Amino acid sequence: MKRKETAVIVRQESLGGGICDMTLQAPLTAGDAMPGQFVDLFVNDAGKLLPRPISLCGIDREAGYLRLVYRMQGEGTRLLAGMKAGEKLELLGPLGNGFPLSEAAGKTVYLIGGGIGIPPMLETAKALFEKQKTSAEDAPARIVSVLGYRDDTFLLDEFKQYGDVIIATEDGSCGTKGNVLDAIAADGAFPELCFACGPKPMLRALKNWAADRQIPCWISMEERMACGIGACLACVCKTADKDPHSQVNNTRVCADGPVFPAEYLDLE
Amino acid sequence: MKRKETAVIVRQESLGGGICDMTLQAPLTAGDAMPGQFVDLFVNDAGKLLPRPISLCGIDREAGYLRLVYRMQGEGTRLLAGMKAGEKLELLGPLGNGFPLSEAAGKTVYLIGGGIGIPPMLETAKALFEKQKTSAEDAPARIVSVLGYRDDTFLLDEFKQYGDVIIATEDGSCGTKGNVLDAIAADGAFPELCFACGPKPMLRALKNWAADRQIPCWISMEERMACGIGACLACVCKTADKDPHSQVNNTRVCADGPVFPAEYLDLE
Amino acid sequence: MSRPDLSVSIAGVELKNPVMTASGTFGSGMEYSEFVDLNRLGGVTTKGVANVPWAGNPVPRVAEVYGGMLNAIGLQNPGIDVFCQRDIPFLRQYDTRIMVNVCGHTTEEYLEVVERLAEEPVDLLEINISCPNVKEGGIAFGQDPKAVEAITAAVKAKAAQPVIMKLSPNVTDITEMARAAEAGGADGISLINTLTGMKIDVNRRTFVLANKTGGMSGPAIKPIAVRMVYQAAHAVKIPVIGMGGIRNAEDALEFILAGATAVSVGTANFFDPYATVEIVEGIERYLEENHIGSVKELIGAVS
Amino acid sequence: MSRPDLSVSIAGVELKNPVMTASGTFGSGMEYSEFVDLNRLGGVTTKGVANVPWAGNPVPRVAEVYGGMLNAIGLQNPGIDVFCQRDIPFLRQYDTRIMVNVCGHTTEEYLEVVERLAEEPVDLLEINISCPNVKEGGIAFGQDPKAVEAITAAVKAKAAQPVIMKLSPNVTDITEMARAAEAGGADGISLINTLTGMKIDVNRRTFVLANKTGGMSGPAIKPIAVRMVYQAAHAVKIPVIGMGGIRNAEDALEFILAGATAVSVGTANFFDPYATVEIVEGIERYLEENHIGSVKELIGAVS
Ligand SMILES: Cc1cc2nc3c(=O)[nH]c(=O)nc-3n(C[C@H](O)[C@H](O)[C@H](O)COP(=O)(O)OP(=O)(O)OC[C@H]3O[C@@H](n4cnc5c(N)ncnc54)[C@H](O)[C@@H]3O)c2cc1C
Ligand SMILES: Cc1cc2nc3c(=O)[nH]c(=O)nc-3n(C[C@H](O)[C@H](O)[C@H](O)COP(=O)(O)OP(=O)(O)OC[C@H]3O[C@@H](n4cnc5c(N)ncnc54)[C@H](O)[C@@H]3O)c2cc1C
Ligand SMILES: Cc1cc2nc3c(=O)[nH]c(=O)nc-3n(C[C@H](O)[C@H](O)[C@H](O)COP(=O)(O)O)c2cc1C
Ligand SMILES: Cc1cc2nc3c(=O)[nH]c(=O)nc-3n(C[C@H](O)[C@H](O)[C@H](O)COP(=O)(O)O)c2cc1C
Ligand code: FES
Ligand code: FES
Repeated sequence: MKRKETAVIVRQESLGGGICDMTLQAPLTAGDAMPGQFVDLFVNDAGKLLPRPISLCGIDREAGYLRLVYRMQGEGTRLLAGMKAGEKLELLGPLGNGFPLSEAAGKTVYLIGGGIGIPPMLETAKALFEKQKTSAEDAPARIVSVLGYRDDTFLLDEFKQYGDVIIATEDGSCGTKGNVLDAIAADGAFPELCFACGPKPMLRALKNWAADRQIPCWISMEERMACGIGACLACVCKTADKDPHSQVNNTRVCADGPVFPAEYLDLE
Repeated sequence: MKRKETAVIVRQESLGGGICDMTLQAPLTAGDAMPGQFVDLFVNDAGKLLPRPISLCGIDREAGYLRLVYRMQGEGTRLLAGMKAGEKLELLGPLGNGFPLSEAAGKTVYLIGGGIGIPPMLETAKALFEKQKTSAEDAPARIVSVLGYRDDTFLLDEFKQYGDVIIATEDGSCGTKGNVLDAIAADGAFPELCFACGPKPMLRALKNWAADRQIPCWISMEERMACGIGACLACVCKTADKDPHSQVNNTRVCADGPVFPAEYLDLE
Repeated sequence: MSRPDLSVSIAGVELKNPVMTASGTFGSGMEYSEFVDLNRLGGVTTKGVANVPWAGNPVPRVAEVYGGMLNAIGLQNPGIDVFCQRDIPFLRQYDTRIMVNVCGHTTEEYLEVVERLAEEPVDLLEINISCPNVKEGGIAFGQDPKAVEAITAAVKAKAAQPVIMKLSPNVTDITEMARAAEAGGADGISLINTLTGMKIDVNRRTFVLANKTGGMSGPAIKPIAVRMVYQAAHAVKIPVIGMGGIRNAEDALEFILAGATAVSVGTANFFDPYATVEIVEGIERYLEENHIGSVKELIGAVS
Repeated sequence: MSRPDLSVSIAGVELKNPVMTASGTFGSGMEYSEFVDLNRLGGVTTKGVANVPWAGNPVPRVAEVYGGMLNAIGLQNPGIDVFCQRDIPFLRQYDTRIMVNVCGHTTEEYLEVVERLAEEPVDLLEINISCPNVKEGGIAFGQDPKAVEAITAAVKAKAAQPVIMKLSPNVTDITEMARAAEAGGADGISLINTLTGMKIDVNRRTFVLANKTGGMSGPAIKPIAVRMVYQAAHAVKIPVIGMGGIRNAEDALEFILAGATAVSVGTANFFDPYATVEIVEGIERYLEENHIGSVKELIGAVS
């Protein structure tokens, strides 16, 4: 169930490169959250009323914790970055649909993250790994995380706990020099399913790459939001065909996504 | 010199009846401040941009402290009341002219405060008492504080350190039942000079009372403000004659006051 | 003391309380029904609906501004057919009034929707005349008193439900528009729609919105809205629905005291999805604390 | 790299930088000279001055609103005689441009002030046409394009200095007013003046301002101001001075990118008396960081 909850900051640290790692105590939201979903954070500034949507990088249902890894982008995220353990903030969540984990049953699944699209893939990797560990019926056969960075890596060691990792960096400082598709090509193997989050050019290239190879691919989108729950029609992205809710070639990222089958979207 | 200064809250406590007693560390402002002056407080809320003018109830130039005693009136003062020692807030000051202490040289001076007009009279009493103690040339002969409360008293014991005290309460729970003029009448003695701060009806009655008796009287006014320094003409009060700055029968409370000779004003 | 009476009446339609939702901010209620009990609301105003589906504007469609937001959704809507099949039956499950917001590029498009709604179980029609009037070169209907009167009369001639004309605040004299709506036969007016604004990203040196301009809403616009509601309420005899920046009961009461019979809550839903019901409760508390028997006593009480 | 060039030119008058003060928020500079070095400013715009002293409105004259304020000072001013004796000599001590804001109830009153200023060492005249036009029943001059053109032409015929017409935002179409000013011969326009607003105290059930309505200013109005500056700058060839809610260099740059040649800082002075000079410094830093040689390159650069 979606709700507004007052969260308490448990921990906040910097991962370098303007990226922050924040853990919140928000037991109700954590209790219902799934990988690939996001929360709307409200900053404590009467001048800034719109929410900041941030994906879930970690969910600890037992402790009631949510982990968010975010980049200082504008004033709102900078204010968030300045907050300390013990301080409170309001959030709305969990929002959106999340990745369809069961699609990975028995398959080699590639979790592809680019830049600040990497964090949501961590909880996805963890959840899929839990399925393997507990021999769940819908456990994937193999989990490969494909991570594309500009230069400095982050969260890398944690991904290694949950399967294999392939790395690309734009500057070649780690792994393959280039983007995530370059890294996959260099590795030589192929997925049977992709879950991905990252910048639009990466998603567009991945969609075409996967379509050529007939690999099912789910991608997580990003758009400016207001309500976060599907009421205002701010956050639409274009669809290849008519969307049943909107009756036009538009779908709501917040409510119908953020995760969509790649072929459902028009990314051109 | 007026300036904007970032103050740190040193202490904040409740005096009961919705009245708060806050001490700020603001050494630059404290260093220049005089009794009867005020500061503009800015609340940490982007929705509330105008300053809250609050009189100086205490000035400790050595420690760099300012003491403010204020009533929770609306949202801004309620936000201030919720702040704790160690938190920061911005202020502008010292503002206004203050009481002309030297006018009291050799005289019996009555310091008349009504309600939330009482706090500025405390620093005034203290400053005049210091003059007596140090046998300053312009020390007053006698200091009498006349304090009018609705019911519960506050700051009373502190006033007693600086001279005689006459009390009025509306409900008769302490001192004379009635207003400050009733209490003066009951006491029987008369001042040679009055300094006063309080609600407009009290000031109006006092002005007429003092005029009838030809007692010089200085009163401190209150009005809605924006700039606090005389530039915007928000905070005017009516004057009996043409004001030299404005060229009309209006004077600026923030810059030309808040303290005026009673006869200068038109309080009807 | 008995509980205060919160009910008000708009053009003969009784609302259990004066709190409605603002068009375009509440969908057709479905999404917010997870947060608030729609039965508690005086009414739900739906997103603007046209005769056919509209795709709306390119993204970004929203931008944050100090104390509010800009939107340029572009009236995306699924068209009246799907709306009647899906949204009206959903809302009719609840004991609340339904006001359908109607948009169009031409008088004919408005009329098609209004006629289609004549058979439907909706309570009020709200005619959004801030849409670009394509026949008049894209100027909104709502910025010309003659156009306001003409479209009001045309809609009234076909409408089965009371007609509320939703006025644009981007005008020199709101009373002229209010009177034009009244002259055209409107049963009520609602205001304000959004104020046209713009935001530029100085680092990227571009407009933040794909549409360049957008409609400003939220707490920042409230003083302008209260002023216009006050002026309009004094200019006409028909009831006024007030909106613009309402986020709590005090704000709602400000509009009612200025002359609004009912109020709509818009942007506040985005940062407080419980706002509508909290406002209903806050108004009730205010009436109790001030020993006022009926909210009707407050309508236009400050003048 | 050499320091960027901050200078701009308004109607042949060179300003050392594009940052001015907004009329009515800075007195004649005297009070703020305790906080900022007036030599650092592109120009100082004085409080509106009339032919004779005006007493202004009763108090309360200001009210706080979300992200801004309302004012109904009522153009209190000491009259042109005292102004010329006291305020101009004070300002002339500084190396900054002086723009005198002029108000009046009738064309004749405006002209009296303008003629009186012809002999004075002031650089620019700003004609505030938001004053109530007593001959036309109190409607402001600035809300009727014919009146805007007529008063502009009348002032131009008598003025010794370049004439900047200050436009009211309370209009349907700001471009109509901008073009009317240009047609009347204005050397420039400045906008926006305040938006008419209202605040009601729900507990006391009264208007907060003695005047009922007041002009809204501050950060909350910025998006509307940027939009109008953009529209006006595209409608006329004369330079535009932009204002409305500017509180930092980013805000100022937004106006410049939208088409303003210079900007004025108003309400921000009240909560940050150092704002003007900080904005000058911020613009300089922006130019340096973005390797832009002159602020003139940014004027209207987003379109
Ligand atoms: C579903 C979703 C998940 C996201 N997950 C993450 C994440 O895990 N980590 C992360 O670092 N970022 C994430 N983002 C992007 C993040 O929301 C923005 O970086 C953030 O809102 C910027 O806020 P700001 O106040 O710093 O920027 P400002 O530019 O000052 O924000 C102004 C307004 O624009 C909105 N905005 C600005 N940039 C974006 C953007 N890229 N996407 C959506 N809204 C934006 C803000 O929310 C705010 O309403 C996500 C976005 C979406 C839509
Ligand atoms: C020179 C001067 C000295 C003052 N000294 C004291 C003092 O020592 N102790 C004390 O308790 N109060 C004092 N006041 C009154 C105090 O300024 C107000 O109570 C306070 O500003 C209310 O703010 P708020 O946010 O709680 O109320 P709100 O009503 O929410 O404030 C809204 C706006 O109105 C202004 N405002 C509201 N009431 C007043 C008022 N009575 N006078 C001036 N502005 C007002 C606020 O500053 C703010 O800008 C003084 C006022 C002046 C002018
Ligand atoms: C995202 C969004 C979409 C809107 N869509 C419509 C609409 O379809 N029809 C309409 O008449 N008004 C629409 N409005 C205007 C609102 O109904 C309301 O008049 C305005 O937002 C002011 O109220 P607020 O400040 O409470 O939001 C929309 C407003 C927003 C913010
Ligand atoms: C207290 C106050 C007084 C003002 N007086 C005048 C005036 O005398 N003449 C004028 O043209 N504009 C006057 N204005 C309008 C400002 O010059 C400016 O146009 C407006 O406030 C918008 O800018 P801001 O948001 O930066 O304040 C006044 C504004 C305020 C707040
Ligand atoms: S943000 Fe409102 S529909 Fe997605
Ligand atoms: S508050 Fe501006 S002149 Fe007094």
